[in-house]
Amino acid sequence: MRDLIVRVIARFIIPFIQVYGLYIVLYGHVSPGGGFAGGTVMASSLILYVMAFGARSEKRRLPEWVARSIESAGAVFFVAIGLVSLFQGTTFLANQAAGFPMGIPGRVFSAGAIFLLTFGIGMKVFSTMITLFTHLIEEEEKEGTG
Amino acid sequence: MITQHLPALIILVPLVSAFIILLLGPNYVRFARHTAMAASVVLTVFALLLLLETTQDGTIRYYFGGWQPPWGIELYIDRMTGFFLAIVSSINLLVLVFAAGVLEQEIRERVVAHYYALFLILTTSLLGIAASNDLFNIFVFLEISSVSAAALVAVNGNRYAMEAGVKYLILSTLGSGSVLLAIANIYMVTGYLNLTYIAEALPAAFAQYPLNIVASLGLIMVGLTVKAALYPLHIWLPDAHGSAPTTSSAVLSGLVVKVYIIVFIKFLFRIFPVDFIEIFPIQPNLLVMSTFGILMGSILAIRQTDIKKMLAYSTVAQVGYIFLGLGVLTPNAVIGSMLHILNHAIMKTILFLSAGCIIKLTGIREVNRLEGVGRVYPLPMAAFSLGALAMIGIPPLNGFVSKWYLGLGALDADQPFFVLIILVSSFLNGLYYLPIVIRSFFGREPRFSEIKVLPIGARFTLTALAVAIVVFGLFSALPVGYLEPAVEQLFAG
Amino acid sequence: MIDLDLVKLWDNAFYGMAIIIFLVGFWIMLTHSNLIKKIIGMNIMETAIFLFFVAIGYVQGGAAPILDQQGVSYVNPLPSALILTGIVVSVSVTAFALSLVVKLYQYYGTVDANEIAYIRRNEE
Amino acid sequence: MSVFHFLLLLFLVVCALAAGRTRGLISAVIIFAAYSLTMALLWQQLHSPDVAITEAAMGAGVTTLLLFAAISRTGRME
Amino acid sequence: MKLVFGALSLIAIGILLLIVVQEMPTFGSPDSPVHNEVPTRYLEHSVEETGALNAVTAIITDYRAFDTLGEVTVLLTAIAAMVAILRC
Repeated sequence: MRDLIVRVIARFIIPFIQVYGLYIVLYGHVSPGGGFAGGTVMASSLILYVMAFGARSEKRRLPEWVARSIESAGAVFFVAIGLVSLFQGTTFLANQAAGFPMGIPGRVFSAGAIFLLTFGIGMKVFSTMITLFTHLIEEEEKEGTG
Repeated sequence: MITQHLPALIILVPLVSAFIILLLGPNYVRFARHTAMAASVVLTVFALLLLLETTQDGTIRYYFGGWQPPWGIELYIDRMTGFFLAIVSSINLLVLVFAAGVLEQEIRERVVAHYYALFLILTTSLLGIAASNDLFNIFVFLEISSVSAAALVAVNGNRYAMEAGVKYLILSTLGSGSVLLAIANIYMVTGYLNLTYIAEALPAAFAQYPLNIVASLGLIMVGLTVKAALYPLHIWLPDAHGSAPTTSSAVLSGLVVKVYIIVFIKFLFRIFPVDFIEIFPIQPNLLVMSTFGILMGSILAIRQTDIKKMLAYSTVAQVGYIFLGLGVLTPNAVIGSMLHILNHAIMKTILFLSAGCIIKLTGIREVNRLEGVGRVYPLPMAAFSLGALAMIGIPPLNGFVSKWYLGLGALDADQPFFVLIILVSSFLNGLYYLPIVIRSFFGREPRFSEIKVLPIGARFTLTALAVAIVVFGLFSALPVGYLEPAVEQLFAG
Repeated sequence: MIDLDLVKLWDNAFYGMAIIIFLVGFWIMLTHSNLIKKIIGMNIMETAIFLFFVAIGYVQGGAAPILDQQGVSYVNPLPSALILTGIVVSVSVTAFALSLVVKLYQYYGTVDANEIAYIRRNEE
Repeated sequence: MSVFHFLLLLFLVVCALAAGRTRGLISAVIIFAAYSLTMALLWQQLHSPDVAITEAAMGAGVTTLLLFAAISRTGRME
Repeated sequence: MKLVFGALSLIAIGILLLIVVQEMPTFGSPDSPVHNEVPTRYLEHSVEETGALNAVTAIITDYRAFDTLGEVTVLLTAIAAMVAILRC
């Protein structure tokens, strides 16, 4: 796998994949796509990085505790957005009724909670997918009790 | 504000605490334990409040995001669901209290925090399955429950647990696959996912697409009986429940198997009206399968030498009882089924927990080597014996009450044959439980090199469950009085 | 007794083929003892159900549900939304099942269910 | 129901059967990836672009990679 | 033998299911029961009610956001389970 051509191409192509994934996430409410697809595309760029440069150098880019925090924080963020509506007097996970700004349909920054939720999901799926892959491909980790 | 949002909070409290435990990571074991415990206390309080509320108002509905049912997701808590939510949350609390001092000795230190998180997620999924009124939402929670339950089996770390976990995961995915296909079929012919609306649209749909509905009914039956381990499809259960850590076995046998029966009850009563069921051979099917389940489960349990495997096979038999009540389908029999869900949850939890204590204290797993253990360790063995006696159906204990109602229901339906089945099975239960009880109390006293002490949490849980067995046996009017209107509500549609 | 309406079957080929693929997946899951093959079968089975679901929502001549045109008929967005959830669920189940398989390989040196059962029987 | 759709469906069935019949696990996974991509194409044809994108990324992408990762740590042959 | 039996039973199930298939609502027909008031509201009002042009996103993150919370939970469960399994 440690091939020069693969490395050069990977280094060249990874930013484009990431930008494309981010685009899919951010435009999820305007065009096809959304958090799940975009997050996976972003993760696939890092998976390519793992394949080209090895899991260890990937770990330096995205340490395990960061990935773990993003995963759980994404889920907590989702619930927190939902809880906002409890304090606004509606039921859990409301959007317009909870007073999120709607904006102009078709713009990127519109649709209130949908934009936030999609972004949170995208981040979460991104780190989940990369963690799933690295955990599966890696040999037994030797890290004591941590 | 809180009372209004109780149905959502009851799902969110354990979920968010699981998220927070996972956020902090595997090093904060004590924090994880305290969070899990606090969440369960809050959860139990909420569930009991909901139970009270259902006795006053009847049915509680909660619309997520403020969207009305056919568009949004609805939680629907009637008396039956409230009853089950209370069982789940209180058993969950007791098992977590038990786990406090015991769990660290059973699984690796560095997965304990994850274990608590998975445990809470499993509880959440059970609550969600019971409370949700939306078919696809139920499917999502079914998948959460299969993943987390398989993880709770495999986390034991030895090779048997891993193998059992794989088997469990694959078979329950098969089950949820067929349930999803059935959901697709139902959605296709009715156009709704909400149970209430499906029930309204179903008669018209049945006139036009009868075969589709028959097919979906068959698929649901196969899928849910795989997951609930009714007799010929029970193959995964003994391995999974026999090799899991003690606390997991208790919850898996006591609660997880039953939630699929709750889903089945929802399908039977909420979607397919009772006169509609009689057109299809679902009732005789259930009766045959549950009869075989009761008898074969007991017979296979007699042949086991490993105590946890024996208890697991006994679960197969008890699931047969619950399905028997649904197969007979008279009000008394359904009350019997629901009561057995409660009573079996208590009995199986105490049996698995005390068996786990005995295994940990003495290191003995074989049934016939338990001689005299009761004299050295009176508390766990007494708890085990009480559970075993309740399981056999000795009158003042709670197991008797549910069998009584099942028998009454069978007599109402003019099928005294099933009373005979219940009696035979009680005899078989006695055949494998009584020798353990007798041998452990009247056998020769063994010599152990050291006498270990149970942690206080474990002692508390065993005592509480033992008290519950006696209380629900002596004051059976309490749950029965709650369940009678619940079953009326079910039969009314 | 069995009379097949071939025109209707041709119209409903999506449903029929989805069910056939579902059965093939089911067959792979049941007959193969290799656990990774079983997992592939599981995925095939689930995707078949998803195909069935998405096909339910299709409308002849409908456009994709991006609501930026006026006076167009759209396909039903609800099945698509449900299937998005379903795909993610199936990926997570696959990942977990694979991690169990990897762990089993460390313990038994094989991923074949029959061989594992054989090893276990010899141990007991 | 067009002939093109029917051919795609037929290809799906063939892929599924082939994934069941091949001996090598690697080839089974590759066939599975082809199956997933065809499925994504079919969903695009059914005007569900969201599902198509997600399936292409998750089913054909991540699932295949996860299967490869698992195979690389276990055996290659059935 | 086992294989032949399995194949035969699968073919039998397949024929049964084909009979079911020819009874299903016609594929792509706008009159099938699925196209009732539920998708109509999603398609006609989701832009004003949620602000999202993509109806599918509007459904998964607004109308049926609770499903998505379940989905997020499945992902988190899978990863927690995986880490726990690979560590023990």
